[in-house]
Amino acid sequence: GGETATQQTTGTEGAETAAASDGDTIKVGVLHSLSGTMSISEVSVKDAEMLAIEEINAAGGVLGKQIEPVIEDGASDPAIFAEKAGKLLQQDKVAAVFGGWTSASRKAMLPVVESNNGLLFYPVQYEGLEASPNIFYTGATTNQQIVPSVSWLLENRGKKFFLLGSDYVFPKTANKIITAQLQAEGGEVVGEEYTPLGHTDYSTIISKIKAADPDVVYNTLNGDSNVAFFKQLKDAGITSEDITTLSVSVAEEEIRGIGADVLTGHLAAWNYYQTTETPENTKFTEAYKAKYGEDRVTADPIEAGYTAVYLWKAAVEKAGSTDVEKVKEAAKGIEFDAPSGKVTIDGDNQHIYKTVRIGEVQSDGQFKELWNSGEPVKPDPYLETYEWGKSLSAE
Amino acid sequence: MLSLKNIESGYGESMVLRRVHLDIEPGQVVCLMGRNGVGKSTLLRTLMGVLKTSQGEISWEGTDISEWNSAKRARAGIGYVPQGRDIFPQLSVKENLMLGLETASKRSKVFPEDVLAMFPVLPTMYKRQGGDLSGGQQQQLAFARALAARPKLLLLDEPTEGIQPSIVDDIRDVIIRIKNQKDTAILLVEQSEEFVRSVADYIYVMDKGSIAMHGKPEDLDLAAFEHYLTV
Amino acid sequence: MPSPLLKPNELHPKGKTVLSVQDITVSFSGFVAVNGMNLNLRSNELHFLIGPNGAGKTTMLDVICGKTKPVSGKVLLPDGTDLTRKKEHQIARLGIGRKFQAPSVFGGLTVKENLELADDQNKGAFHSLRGLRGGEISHAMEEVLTQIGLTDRILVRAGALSHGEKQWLEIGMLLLQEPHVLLLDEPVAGMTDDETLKTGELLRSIAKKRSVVVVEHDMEFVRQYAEKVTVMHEGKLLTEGTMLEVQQNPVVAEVYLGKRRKQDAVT
Amino acid sequence: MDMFILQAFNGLSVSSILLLIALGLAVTFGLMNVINMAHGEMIMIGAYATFVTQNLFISYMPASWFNTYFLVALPVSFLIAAAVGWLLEVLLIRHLYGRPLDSLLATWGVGMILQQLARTIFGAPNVGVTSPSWLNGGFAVTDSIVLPYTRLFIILLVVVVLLLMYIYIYKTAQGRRMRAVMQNRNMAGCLGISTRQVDGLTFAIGSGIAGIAGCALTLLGPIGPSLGTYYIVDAFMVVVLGGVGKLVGTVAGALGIGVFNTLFETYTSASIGKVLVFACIVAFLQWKPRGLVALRSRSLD
Amino acid sequence: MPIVNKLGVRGQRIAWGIVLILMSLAPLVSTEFRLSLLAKFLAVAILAIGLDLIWGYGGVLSLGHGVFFGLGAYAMAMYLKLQASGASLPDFMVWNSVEKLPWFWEPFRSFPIAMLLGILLPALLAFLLGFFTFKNRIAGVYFTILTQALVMIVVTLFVGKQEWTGGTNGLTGYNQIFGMQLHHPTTTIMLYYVTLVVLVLAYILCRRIVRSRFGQVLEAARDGENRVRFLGYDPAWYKTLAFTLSGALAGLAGMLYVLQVGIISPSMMGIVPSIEMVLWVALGGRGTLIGAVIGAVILNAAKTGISEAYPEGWLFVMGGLFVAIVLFMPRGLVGVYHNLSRWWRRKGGARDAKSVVEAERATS
Ligand SMILES: Nc1ncnc2c1ncn2[C@@H]1O[C@H](COP(=O)(O)OP(=O)(O)OP(=O)(O)O)[C@@H](O)[C@H]1O
Ligand SMILES: Nc1ncnc2c1ncn2[C@@H]1O[C@H](COP(=O)(O)OP(=O)(O)OP(=O)(O)O)[C@@H](O)[C@H]1O
Ligand SMILES: NC(N)=O
Ligand SMILES: [Mg+2]
Ligand SMILES: [Mg+2]
Repeated sequence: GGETATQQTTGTEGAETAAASDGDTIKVGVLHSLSGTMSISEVSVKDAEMLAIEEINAAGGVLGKQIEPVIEDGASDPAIFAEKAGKLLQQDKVAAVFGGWTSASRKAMLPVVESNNGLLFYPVQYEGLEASPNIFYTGATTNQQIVPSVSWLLENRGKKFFLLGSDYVFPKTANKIITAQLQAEGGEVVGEEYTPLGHTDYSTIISKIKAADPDVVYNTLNGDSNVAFFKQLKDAGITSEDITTLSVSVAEEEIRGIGADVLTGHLAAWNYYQTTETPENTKFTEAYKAKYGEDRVTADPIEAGYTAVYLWKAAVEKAGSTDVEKVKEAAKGIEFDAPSGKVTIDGDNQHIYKTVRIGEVQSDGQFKELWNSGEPVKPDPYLETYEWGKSLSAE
Repeated sequence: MLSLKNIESGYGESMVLRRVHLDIEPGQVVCLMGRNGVGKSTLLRTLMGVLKTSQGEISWEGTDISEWNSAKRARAGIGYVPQGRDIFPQLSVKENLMLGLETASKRSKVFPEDVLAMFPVLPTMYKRQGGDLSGGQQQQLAFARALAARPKLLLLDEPTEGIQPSIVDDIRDVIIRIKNQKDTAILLVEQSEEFVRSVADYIYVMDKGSIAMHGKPEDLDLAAFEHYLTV
Repeated sequence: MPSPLLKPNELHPKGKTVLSVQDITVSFSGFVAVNGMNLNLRSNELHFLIGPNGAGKTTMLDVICGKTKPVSGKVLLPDGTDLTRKKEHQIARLGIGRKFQAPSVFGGLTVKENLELADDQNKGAFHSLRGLRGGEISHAMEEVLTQIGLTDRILVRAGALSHGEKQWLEIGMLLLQEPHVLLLDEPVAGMTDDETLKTGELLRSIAKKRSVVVVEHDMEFVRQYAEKVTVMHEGKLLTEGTMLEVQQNPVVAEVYLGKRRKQDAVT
Repeated sequence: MDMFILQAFNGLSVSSILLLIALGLAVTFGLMNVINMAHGEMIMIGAYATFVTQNLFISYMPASWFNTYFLVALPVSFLIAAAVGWLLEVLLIRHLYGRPLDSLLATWGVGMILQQLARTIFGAPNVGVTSPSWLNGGFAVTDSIVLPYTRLFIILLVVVVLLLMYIYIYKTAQGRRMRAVMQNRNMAGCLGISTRQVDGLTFAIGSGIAGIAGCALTLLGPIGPSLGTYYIVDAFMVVVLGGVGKLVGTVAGALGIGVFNTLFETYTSASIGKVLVFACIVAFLQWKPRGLVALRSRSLD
Repeated sequence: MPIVNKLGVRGQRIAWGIVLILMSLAPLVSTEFRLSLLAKFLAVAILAIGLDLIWGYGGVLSLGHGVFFGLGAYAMAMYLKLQASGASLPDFMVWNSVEKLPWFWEPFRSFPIAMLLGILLPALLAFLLGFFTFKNRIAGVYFTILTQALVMIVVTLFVGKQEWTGGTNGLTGYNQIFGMQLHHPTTTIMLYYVTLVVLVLAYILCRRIVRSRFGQVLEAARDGENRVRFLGYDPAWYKTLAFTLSGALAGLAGMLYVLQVGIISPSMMGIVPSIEMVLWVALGGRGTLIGAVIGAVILNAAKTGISEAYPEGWLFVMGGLFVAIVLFMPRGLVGVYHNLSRWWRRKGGARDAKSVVEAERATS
């Protein structure tokens, strides 16, 4: 079972700490897609989580115990995420699970985590409208990424928005929010298109964009489709000077796969870039590259995964126990100096305060920060603080 | 030229041929007779390498070829017209014929005129798909295809099956002509006694997977012969 | 060895028409395989259809049993049903049985199962759910098995039979089907002379109760058993009559029988 | 009018890509009857081969030569994919002729292994290939109509590959041998054709063409371990809709799907367009049960 | 194992009895988690039986069974979701600004109706698809591609119509059935038994069918569809019926699956899972019902086990497994069993062909 994997991992990756972990360890689950289409994104997050675990173990562990990660593969399939989450919680009795990427995987794990009263740390920006008592959300919710970026675009780039996204939950919800916000703030939607997951031909969409002549393409496409979209956008002769695109799912990892030359000048909204200037980030980036190779890059979800492990550690130590209720109680208001800057767990909804950043892709594939929110933004998954947001989540 | 010693072969676990001995001399027309299901076709398939021998030796011009695959045997000069014809259904008639030249000396690109002359319908159907031909047309096609490479030994499995009488006569003439030219030997499976007697130099009769009797047509014991061919 | 039962000049209809083929034309992407063919089949008749390779005999049978749809023409039953408008299984249920030129039995099923398929009288899908397979061998089946000489091979996979055995099995299946009209495409191809004789007798006895159309190239066989012979050539009716009459037709000799046969016939 | 020209071009362009990914399959599946579920992975191999070639150029060639890497990558991806295909045939497929459904099972397994192998060697994330600069930009028909050079290049590439394949399969002795072996392996052997050699070569060629497709796709789309999964269904659709076993059918299938896809997508959305295309395929097959260009056969079944 | 065969048909019955008893004792020895996994495998085995009916016996390869499975699963999930939502709208509908429950959701408030629809909807879809395609004589890969097209259509629609279906997230977030917690140990055990019983019933039903004349015609049509027509059968009806039943069983399997797993999403009805379903049958041994069951259970167990043991390299192992099975056991696990028992018989003295055939039938 999972034990074998654990021994392998601690044996190879954490050799120096292995001796100390005998007998007295705390198990945690690491559950990401290591195979299937989502592995493209999730493997790196897993790597970051493993790095954090290794660092913590090297520094003496949690409550004096070594962390013993149990790795499982969610195989890009929500049902498997549910199954493996159940296995980790029931069979391995892990103290917490770090995992998931797609909203589908999170939604699949949610009832399992709740009914087993476990803990899940979910590291990816998502569409909000959720706050499970058993989940900690370390990625951005909509008011920490989408909402501020739309405001910024309205101010700086223009009023006419073309909304392009993959045909699934996050983009659709995001675009609903954007539409409501644009209506309230004086913008205009000139086109809205969705493409099936894995779509690879954008010639028709690009023709439609050209015909609509927007100021901004707000891009919520999923990983792989981005490659096709941007390559073909460039081939069609459309540069960032002609039309601004702002993406919320294109980070440093994706840029490598698309090619920096194709993306130069295009925008993204995140809470973290590899170039974010904090001492913690310097340390994190160096450690990540040292462990996984100089050519690897860090990115927002990678950082969020890394941060999640440290937040859990802080909460456990404050609680003095891995008991879920105690950890949840202790977690409220915990602060941590993450690579992305200071983050704080919001006791109300178990999301975290994050700094919002808009960046522009440079020719080296890194981001130049154009704007940031100055201070961490309080998470508001239900957009209750926005007048126009009320209608979206109204029951 | 060809000599089978103690051959055993069959399909998977069921052995059809048992202890088969058979010899063919160059230029000779050897006929193989026997009731339905005694293993005549199986013997020809074994000879051609479509079926593996589980025991025994197939000696071809002094070499044991029992381990060779069909292609190698074909290149060594054995031609084959199977029962059921095995035309390539989606290849044109012309292409089917050209495939007969695979083993021809220096891969000649032209189909021999004299062979075509034996089957005058074929050139009129060059463009049609082999599989569309009528049964008899296919049989002629298969025959012509096998003759093209001028094999040293020709294995014919009921070549007159489904052929109109006038062409059966033509085929008989062809066999006799080949026989007279003396450079191609023929192993012929044929059910018509009359036909066999008109062409055979030597006759083998099979029963239950073995050779039951053999001899020159004129030497065969008629009573025994009839016995093995009646039901 | 002419059969004593054959009355050479008997061309007179033995019964009423059971099937009439009218002006059938078949074309395959431009190639006309059958060209305005007519054929009248009477009850209890052993009717031979001969002609050169590629004359369109098989295609003709294909039209009757519904495998090929003609461009024009009709195939009529006495009650006026036009078979060209029916599907294959409907035609079969109307009592037309067909044996193919290349043996076509169900290779994956045993001999017994093959026969059972033919034996079953109600062929509806729902009805078949009720019956169990692998039942006892029916009396009719036993009889047929003896006739086709496969009694001791009932549990053999039909795919493992020899060419000739498959021919027999297929004939056996047809017998069990008890059709009114039997269409046989070269039933004795690949049989020994003796087996051919046996088949001929079998056909003759079958024809006592129904009509049989046989396509054949074995002239000895035709001579022996034919009551009526229809000759096709290039998709058309060439001539019709007894074997003797047909043999003497110079065109038949020219395009079909060949010189030697012609000499045979004359002598 | 502009819109029409653009859509016509888009339709042609989508068709050319569909055709490119399907051509290899038209050989391994259409001709050889191997349900090759690893076809997508052969495309992936071609794409990675292009990536490696690019990197080798960056590392070992003068920078001014960089733009030629793509011309080298085309034959390289063909050869590498062909070599892998050949190996696959020799080690596995060879034992499965006449068992098409088993080949589905086995090649599915091979696909899994190849995907995971790519993940192990190149990492899970996508890798980037920079298009050569001579493919940047486009041919401006009018101000508003710019036909991207990459698209034009792919159309040209497809035409060339198709032509070569056509000549090889239908006009050469080797092609004739190949078709003979695929239709009746035993008989082909009895005529003196070395079936093993032909099998290996044919599968290698089919795989190699998939490799070329992979190379071309680096210009347009993602290059990652799951690359093949995006194209495999489309490739089968094209071959089957066109009519298995006929090269013209594959061309027709690609054109049909490509043009209709573009049309539907223009007037509805990408998702609905996709649904409509597949619905049309379902409806179309009802009408032509053997695909656009049916392989006629007289045989009973 | 071969010993069983030596015991003859009666011995085999006894052996199956023992297996069944062992299966019913599983809850005593297994952890809750493992038991629910096993139940999940048994649930999908029901689908495998149906798939084998149409593929193994009918020779019709469907790569679209994910859809039928999904329809059943969604039917059950809709019921559970409505139960969980009580008087209010299901949560995802709220997020998608749906104001009122769509009319086609209404029937799923009732458990019996939901259950009926979970079987009838996939059966109906299978019937319609089968009826037209088989009547039009679409066969072989053309049919297979058609089923793939069906998958693409249904999945794209389910993903796209997020406000009605939950989109990619699927339907999840329900914990109760009849007031019992789905994850409660007692519920797990009960669901396990329900699944086991349904599986056994499905098996018996299909066994009866393949041993009827219907099964015989179906098999004959697989070998020679046209030939069957000339015997007076209309193979289209036979195939349509088999396909319909197959779809119904897939729906049934989907319903039970949702109860075990607690989620259904479009990714479980897509192309890949549909292909995997075929692999179960192929592995177990196509054309033998028990093979389908064994294949489904073993392959799923292997997937779970191997991915737990080698989360990062399990695809190598699984892929290798497929290749090895095809190369070394062409007729699946059941084929291996037959070979072994034949070998055993030859060692233990010759038997007549009849008993061989009967023994093989008995295990099919
Ligand atoms: N593919 C096969 N698999 C298993 N057994 C077979 C196969 N083909 C033929 N047989 C068996 O081998 C035996 C010999 O068959 P073969 O075809 O050689 O007979 P034959 O003498 O040519 O008969 P015929 O005159 O009918 O053509 C038969 O009993 C047949 O049942
Ligand atoms: N599907 C088809 N496509 C094209 N041509 C065909 C097709 N079927 C038959 N033909 C042609 O039609 C003609 C008649 O064929 P048919 O099989 O009916 O002849 P036949 O009289 O049965 O000959 P044989 O005695 O050789 O069996 C032949 O020339 C044949 O090539
Ligand atoms: N949560 C997302 N990005 O799917
Ligand atoms: Mg024979
Ligand atoms: Mg004929």
